[in-house]
Amino acid sequence: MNTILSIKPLLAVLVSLLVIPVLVSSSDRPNVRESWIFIAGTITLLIVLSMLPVILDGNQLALTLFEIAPGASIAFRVDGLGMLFAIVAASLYIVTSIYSIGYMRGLKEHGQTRFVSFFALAISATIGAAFSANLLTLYMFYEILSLATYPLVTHHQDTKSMISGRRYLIFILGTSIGLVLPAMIYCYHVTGTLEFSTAGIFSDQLSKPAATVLLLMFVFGFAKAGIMPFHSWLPAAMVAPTPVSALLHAVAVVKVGVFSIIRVMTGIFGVELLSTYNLGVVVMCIASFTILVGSCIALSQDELKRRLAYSTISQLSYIIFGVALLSPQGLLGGIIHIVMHAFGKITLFFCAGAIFVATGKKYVSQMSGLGKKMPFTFTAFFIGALCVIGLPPSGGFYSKWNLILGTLEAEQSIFMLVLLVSSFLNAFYFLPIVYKGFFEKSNEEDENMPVKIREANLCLVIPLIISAIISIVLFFYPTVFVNLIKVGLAI
Amino acid sequence: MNNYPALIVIAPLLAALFAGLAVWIEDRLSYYIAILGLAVSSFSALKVLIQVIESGTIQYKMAGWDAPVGIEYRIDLLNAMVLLLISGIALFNLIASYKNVEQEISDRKGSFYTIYLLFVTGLLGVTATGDLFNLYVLIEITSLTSYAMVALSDKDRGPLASLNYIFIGVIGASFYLLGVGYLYMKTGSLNMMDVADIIASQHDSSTVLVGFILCMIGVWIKMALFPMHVWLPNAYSYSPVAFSRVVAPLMTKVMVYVMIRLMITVFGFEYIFNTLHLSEAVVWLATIAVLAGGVLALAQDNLKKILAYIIVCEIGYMVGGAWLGNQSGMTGAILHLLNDALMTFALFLGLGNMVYMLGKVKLNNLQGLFSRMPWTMTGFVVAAFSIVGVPPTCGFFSKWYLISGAFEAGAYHFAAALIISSLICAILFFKVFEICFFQSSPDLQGQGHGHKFQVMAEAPVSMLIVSNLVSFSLIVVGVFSGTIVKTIILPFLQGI
Amino acid sequence: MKFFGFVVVCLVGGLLLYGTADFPDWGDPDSPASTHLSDIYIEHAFEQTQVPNIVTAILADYRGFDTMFETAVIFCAGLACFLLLRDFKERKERFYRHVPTGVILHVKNSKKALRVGRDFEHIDKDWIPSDLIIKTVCRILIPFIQIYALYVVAHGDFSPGGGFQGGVIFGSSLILLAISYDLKILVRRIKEKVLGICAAAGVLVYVGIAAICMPMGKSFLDYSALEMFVFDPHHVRALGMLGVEIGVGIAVAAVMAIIYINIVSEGRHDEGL
Amino acid sequence: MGMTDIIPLIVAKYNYWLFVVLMMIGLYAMIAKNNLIKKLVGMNIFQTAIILFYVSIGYKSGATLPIIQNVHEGHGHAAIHAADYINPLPHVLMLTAIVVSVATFGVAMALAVKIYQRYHTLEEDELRMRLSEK
Repeated sequence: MNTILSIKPLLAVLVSLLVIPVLVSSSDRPNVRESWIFIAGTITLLIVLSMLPVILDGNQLALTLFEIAPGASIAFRVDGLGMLFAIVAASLYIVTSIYSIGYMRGLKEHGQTRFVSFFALAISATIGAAFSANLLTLYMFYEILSLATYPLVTHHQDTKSMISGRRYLIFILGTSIGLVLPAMIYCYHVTGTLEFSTAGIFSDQLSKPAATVLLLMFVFGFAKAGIMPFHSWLPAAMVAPTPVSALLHAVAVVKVGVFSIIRVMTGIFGVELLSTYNLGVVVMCIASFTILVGSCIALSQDELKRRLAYSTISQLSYIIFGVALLSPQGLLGGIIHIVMHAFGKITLFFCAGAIFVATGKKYVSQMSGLGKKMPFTFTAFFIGALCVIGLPPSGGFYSKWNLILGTLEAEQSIFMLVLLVSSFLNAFYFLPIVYKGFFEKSNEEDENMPVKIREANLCLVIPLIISAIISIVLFFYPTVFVNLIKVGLAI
Repeated sequence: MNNYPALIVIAPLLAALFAGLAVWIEDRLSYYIAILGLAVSSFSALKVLIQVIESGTIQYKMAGWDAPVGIEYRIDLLNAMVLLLISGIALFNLIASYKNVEQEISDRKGSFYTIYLLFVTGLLGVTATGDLFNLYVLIEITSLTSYAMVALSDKDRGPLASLNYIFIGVIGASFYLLGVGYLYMKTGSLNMMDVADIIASQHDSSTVLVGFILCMIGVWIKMALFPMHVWLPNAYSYSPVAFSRVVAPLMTKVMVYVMIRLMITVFGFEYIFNTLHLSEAVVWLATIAVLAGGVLALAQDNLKKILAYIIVCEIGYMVGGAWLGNQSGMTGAILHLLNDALMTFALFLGLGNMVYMLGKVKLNNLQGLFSRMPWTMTGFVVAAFSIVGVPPTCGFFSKWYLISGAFEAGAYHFAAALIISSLICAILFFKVFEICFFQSSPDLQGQGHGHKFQVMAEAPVSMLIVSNLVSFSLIVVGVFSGTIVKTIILPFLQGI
Repeated sequence: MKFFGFVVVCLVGGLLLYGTADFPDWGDPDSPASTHLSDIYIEHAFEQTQVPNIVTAILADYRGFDTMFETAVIFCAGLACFLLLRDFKERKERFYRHVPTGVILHVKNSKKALRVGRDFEHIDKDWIPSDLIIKTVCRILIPFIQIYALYVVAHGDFSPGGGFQGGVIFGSSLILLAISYDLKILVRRIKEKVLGICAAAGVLVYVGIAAICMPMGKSFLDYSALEMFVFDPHHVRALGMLGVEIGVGIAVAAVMAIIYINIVSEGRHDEGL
Repeated sequence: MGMTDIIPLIVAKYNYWLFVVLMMIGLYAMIAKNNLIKKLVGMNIFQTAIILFYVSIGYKSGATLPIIQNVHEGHGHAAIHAADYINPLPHVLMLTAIVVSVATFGVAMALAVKIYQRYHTLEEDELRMRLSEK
């Protein structure tokens, strides 16, 4: 494995950062502005993809920017795991930017320049988190992401969004400053380094109780991952415009949280230390709890976006669950679920948004009969649902299959039950919507309405079709991502 | 002969006197004289810093007399850095202040600039000097000028706040003077290095102990360490904004510098940490200061007061860090001295812009500020995040060192206080931001569209450029804090 | 507050007393304070500076840098008083006295001061008839006091005295003028502008003399750099000190007057003690 | 400790004790008095105590004031004995301190005048009442 000095990771981060002044300066020409977003997104994706072959060959790209203290620097390092995450984020950024153009214009939202600027900043931070070489850098981008998404979450600037924004900040900032920061500095204090390495940074400085406390501080501290009881910001943040919910709260923000936990478990503690102290089980219990409770709550939600939010909470814990299995299959299944869930969930959010723009309906109970009027949207919804539930022919099946194999491999077959039960629950809260859409007759009052309901505009429909198609493609060709994980974790 | 060390202090003094003459001849000239004086001072400070980094400590003998007999300037890495900080901030503030001064004290501009320059002279002199008594005289110059300034702005409360400030300030300075007297009693000298050499053999003397305690209490009163902080919030919030922008970031920081200087150069770590065993108590005091400052800030409804209490809280950081008794803690304290000066300056620059445009800065005056003054708020937000400690702004990195110093010393309560205060600051600033972001100001609403179409009313460009430049420097200093530590702070700490 | 004050005072007193336990005896000629630097000054000051008054030598030369800032403090105080109190608004209420009869005219709300002829004089609100004896004695005394002030400044090298003392004496002569006559006389004799310029210029003399040494190739305040400006190079330090003392004297006298005038008239410069 | 020990102790230290007492009086007045002018007086006493302390340090028994005598006859330092003159340094320092305290006092008086102009009282409790009324 070679480490190659490269400026590309920095460029990938900078592109969407540097486009912000351009966006601001072209705020009165929406078309110019939006084409810049698109260009920035494409360039980011191209830069990310250009690094792919090198990474697949088992190399790493690295760049140290600033050394803050010995062993703690602001540095980038691209490995398989980071690459996987960056590809997901960058490709979905493009899709979402198209979608958000349609959505924001469709609803004539105010402050669009502010919206796209912070959106770009958030993407920049997400890519930065993906390419972080150490915990300090990761923490930095994590915090930037938290703050950059605040104006997105509270975009409507009304009382409701203020309250949600407050909750968002309290949970996200409170946990990261209150738990992660001391834990991180303690790690640094003990070991003198924060570099991620597959062997972990601790040799034998940590006793089991200390390691447990530290691990829990990290797991709960990265509250973006939505581990209960620090999950309630996520449903609250659904007041945001749907593209924000879609990209940030189904993909970027929450996945950064999960990604951070994965990094800490595999790069800071190391699989070996965790299995020696048997800490995987602890995390698994926490994750299982979140999986089951999240799914149950999702069942009872009538507002579509909230149902999706709770579904996200439980699906995120699948990823952590998989990593906590500490077996190769489990790790593979968990991490690849980042990809599968991202595409599946973003399809679902896109559909929710498209339905809202086209019909103004937010609640599941109102959606009877819509499927006939919006066939593309509801078909895509169906595919997205399959992907999240984990049924073939969608990418979700691949990850869940590996997770189940992982439980067997790690000899934790009791936990297999959790996965199965939860998958049933997933099916229960998604499939009825599809059923309603296609097979139930719409309510009387709707028929009386003079406005004819049809598909939303193209800017909304194309992205959701694309992401739905990718969800299916991933079932047949997950190889790239699998290889990236294998390269990244040396399994 | 290399006269730059003297020039750092003398240039603003000369400028002050010429500005004092200009008051009677042509009032407008005083501003340009002030700019010139501070520019020369900043340039000299930069020169000196480069020299010190390259070739080590500079000694400058005033009047040509050798050290213990005469007064010397002893400029090492620490005070070279602080000198540049002071003169730079003073210069930038002067540039930003032109309009504020025109608005607030247009009839007495010349006198204002004169006092301003004298104040800066005092700060620079305190920092540069290697003589204990000279330090006292210069502290008095800074105090006297700030008394005058505090009384100037607010007609109702200003004079009383200032008078109380005088009482407390005099007690503080007198304690310091007494402490120096006690030391003089046992050493017969006033030069810091000389005193340090002599008391090295008198560590068990009760006089030295009392002298030490008196000096520390004096300096703590002057820097407003809780519970000796009562004068600060009033004093800082009633002075004209052009002045509070320089007094708030610098005055307390210079006093922290004096404390560190006394601890390191005069008394020595050996005496403070191994002979006295006071450090635990002081770290507890600092912990309480950090928490109390934050909690008191929460109770305020005026932005100026909020910022003033945040200063009280930040002082706890530095005192605690310096007294942890390990290298990380001291590094953190020194780095935070630099960072906090910049952060506070950036915050007060934003505040100055708001005061200029709004007049009052009670919290409910700030409605809709994000749409009215987006550039000001950009700078302000960055500075606020720096106070909270969000990387990559500089506030995070000094906090980093402070917390790891606290872990090293086993002072977990101090680490906890730092983290809690970060959270409190986050709450504080988001309280402000929520008002600025969600509420629309009643008088500036557009045509029936509510907050969505508010008129932009930004501060003048000169102020905006400075405030955004300083805020940007927070990030630059943040990412280069490793370099600063490596080239300035660590060599300084290892040199002693 | 009283109890709190008592506790604080006792604590501080206790601390200070504890510190005295280790003091050398009062007047002990062998105490560190009386031997370390003190001996150097006493033994070498005259030889090095040609000034027999060691206090002056230290004040204006060895520690001349302190003294410079001390003068700046004075200047600062004067400026602060001016800045805080000076009020350029004219008072609308005026009093005039008909000198031959002693009748007092009270004018309310007049925009401009009336022009007064020979028979009328402009007086203060709390006017008391000035005593002829006091006026006369002061008129005779004031010039002598001022000459004495100059002597104290000039003779500071040889006897107790110097710029501060001389300046204070000079300033008090001005105050005496204001007390014995009234404030307006003083303000009319010496314009505010003159006082202001003197205060700044006095300090400037000090700093200027000190600063000239730098381009002459010596360090700041090193009077020996001034050799080429004086007739008597042997006494160059003494002359340098005299120069700065004069500066100090000017500044102190002017600031004394500024503070006095502003405080007694509450900044209006019209009436007061 | 017998009587014989105490008297020399008093003789040796009474100046310093006196300064402490004076300082305590001044400090108490500054903290506890209600009238601002009284506080200012307390401040002056406080500062004077410090001056007393410094000047006490400078005293040397059997020595005179530090002006070299007979300079014109005896040139050179051979004629000068350090023991003959008291320590000049504290006097210099106190000249500075006096000036500083006078300057501070001047500014404080100016403030008191301003406060009186505004509120027609210098009693602190009344001032506080007036301020809280607003």
